[in-house]
Amino acid sequence: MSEDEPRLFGGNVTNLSSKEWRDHLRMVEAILFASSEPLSEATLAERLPRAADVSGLLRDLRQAYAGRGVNLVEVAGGWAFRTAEDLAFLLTREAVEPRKLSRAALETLAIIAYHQPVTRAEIEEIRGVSTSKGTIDVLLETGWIRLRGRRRTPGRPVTYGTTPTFLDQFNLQAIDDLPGLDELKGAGLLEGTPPPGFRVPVPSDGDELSDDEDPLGEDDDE
Amino acid sequence: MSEDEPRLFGGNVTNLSSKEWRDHLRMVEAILFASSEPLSEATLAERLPRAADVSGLLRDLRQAYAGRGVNLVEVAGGWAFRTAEDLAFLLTREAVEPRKLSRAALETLAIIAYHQPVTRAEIEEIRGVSTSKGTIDVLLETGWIRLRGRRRTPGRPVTYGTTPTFLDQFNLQAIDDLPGLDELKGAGLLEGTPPPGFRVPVPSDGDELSDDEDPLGEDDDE
Amino acid sequence: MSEAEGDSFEAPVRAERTDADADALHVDIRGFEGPLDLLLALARSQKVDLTRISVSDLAEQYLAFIEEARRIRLELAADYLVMAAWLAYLKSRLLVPKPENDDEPTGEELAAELAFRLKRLEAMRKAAEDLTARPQLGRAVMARGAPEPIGVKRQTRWQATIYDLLSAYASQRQREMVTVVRMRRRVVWSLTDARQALERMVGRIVDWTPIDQLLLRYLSDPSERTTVLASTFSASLELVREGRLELRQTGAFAPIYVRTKSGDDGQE
Repeated sequence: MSEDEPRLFGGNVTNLSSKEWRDHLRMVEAILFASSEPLSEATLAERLPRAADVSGLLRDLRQAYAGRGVNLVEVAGGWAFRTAEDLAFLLTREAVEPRKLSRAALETLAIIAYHQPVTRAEIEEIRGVSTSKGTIDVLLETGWIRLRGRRRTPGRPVTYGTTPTFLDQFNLQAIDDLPGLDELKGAGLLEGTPPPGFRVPVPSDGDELSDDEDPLGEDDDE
Repeated sequence: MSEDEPRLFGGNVTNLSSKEWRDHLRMVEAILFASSEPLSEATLAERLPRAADVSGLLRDLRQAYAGRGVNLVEVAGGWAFRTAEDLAFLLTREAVEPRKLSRAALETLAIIAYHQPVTRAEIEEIRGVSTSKGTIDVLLETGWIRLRGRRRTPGRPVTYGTTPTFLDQFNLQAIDDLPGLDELKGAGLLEGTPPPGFRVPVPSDGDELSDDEDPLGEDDDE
Repeated sequence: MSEAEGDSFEAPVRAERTDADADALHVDIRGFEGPLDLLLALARSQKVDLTRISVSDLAEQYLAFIEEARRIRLELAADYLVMAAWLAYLKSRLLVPKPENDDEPTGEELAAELAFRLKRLEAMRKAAEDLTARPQLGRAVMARGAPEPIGVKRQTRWQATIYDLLSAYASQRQREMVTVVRMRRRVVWSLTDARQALERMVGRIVDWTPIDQLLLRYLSDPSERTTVLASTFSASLELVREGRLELRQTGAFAPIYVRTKSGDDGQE
């Protein structure tokens, strides 16, 4: 590449001189640009040459795109290109009609997010009202929540949790990125009643079931 | 933007110093990124501040992305980001789908392994049921069996045998490593007293045709 | 209880106690999602931090609200009445000092629990707001509008283990073995068998006896009937030839009678 051509990436990017590094950067850029969904480092690693330093490449790429119209962001446990937040006003044409969720549905979503894994009975206890089946259905339809397993208690109720799509939608890197999570935890508000301290829940959207969850049966499609 | 931050775009981009130009570049970049279809200069102009020099911005942006993993290209109907052509291979993924052989296929495979060279009619005689062409096709697809030759009998039926890949798959050094009658009984796979004349053949998968086999013709691709 | 499903995110118009009509409760529970929601609205009207609300006052307000609703014959869902009963109980517990040896929670504990639940509900409402205020995908930030799909080259990897292979082979050869064994078990009465059976009886058949009656015990299985009869008949002919049995048949297909040859001393 001659000196006259534009330099690929910004000034303080490491290893700019290395052709291999540049090649790898191009590859990461191409793969991430092509996907509309976040890709994990592991997924990227699978598709890059074995020698590629994925973390380092991502760091460089993020820096190269910082301040640009499109940014490389860490979201939902992976990496994705997203338009810069300050340019949202330009993109109203691309904006999707926000899903109209009832207040009940949004509240239920928040409870599932912060208290997961959580059963319907627990949601109802928190809201102080019974949950119509439609609320959970609507949330399942958004793809933001999922059935996780079954609580190992009488009746073996289904437990709910959030999905990676939820993280992507709300621009969260991971579930412990939820706004105000630490304060809520500190205030003991994520603990069951009564007695407080009976369980110390930290929301977990991981696939591993918790100690008191069983896997869903084959026939669970509630 | 301080001098320490990475420069937004490559060296020979015009008007790099102008904040307004940079802002416009960011806008074009974001709009094109988010658009589901190529955008014409006219459409872009509509969505950009009135003062924006769309042609100049597009030229700069194209240059900035030249040589990168993603390029700004002019396609039918306007401008769009596209993966660099030389990186198209990154966007194909080989999905390996593990599949289990059907019971019928396994039985047929086992008979071919033990009784090779064996014709379809002979397989059917041993299995006591007819063997569909599909079963043989699936086995040929696995690469574990092959057409060996033709039996020197009326109708000149094709004879089947196993391949070296078969040995690899089942971790056998040689085909006669397949267990014989006593070993099958010892492993508890066969029970009871074998009737007179019952035997488990010692298989052989050599390339040399047996006395009653003819080589396959040129046109055999059954 | 319905949740006013289909409401947009905008909170429904709800009963509020304003300072202006502090004493004139505007009774309308349509906007509320259950008693806890109503309590939270009442608590907010105390205009103090939820941690410092007077649960006793709150209970009072709630009960007054319910009383008013009843007075104007407003239909109340059972939940509201259950909560009213519970709050009345709570009030009584708060007034009465805790008796000794009482396992029931104290009024203070009950009040604390109620306050906790109100705080938690409020916190979750705030969390829902915080969530929706985040820069959401498709609104504040956009993903690539024309993602370039990853072409998938599908490739099937066939799976089978040596165990699969051997058990498939063995079980099918096993069928062959079972078939053969079954044929052996299907009784084919040999001549020897028939002769032995007849010999056991010879000497005891004084009168003409139908041969099939003799063989009754061997004819329990209908599938064996033919072979038994055929073999027995052959064997009986042999014994006749040896002068140990007599056979008689009155006509074709008529019953065959057999008896020990008279005057025979049983010696060959």
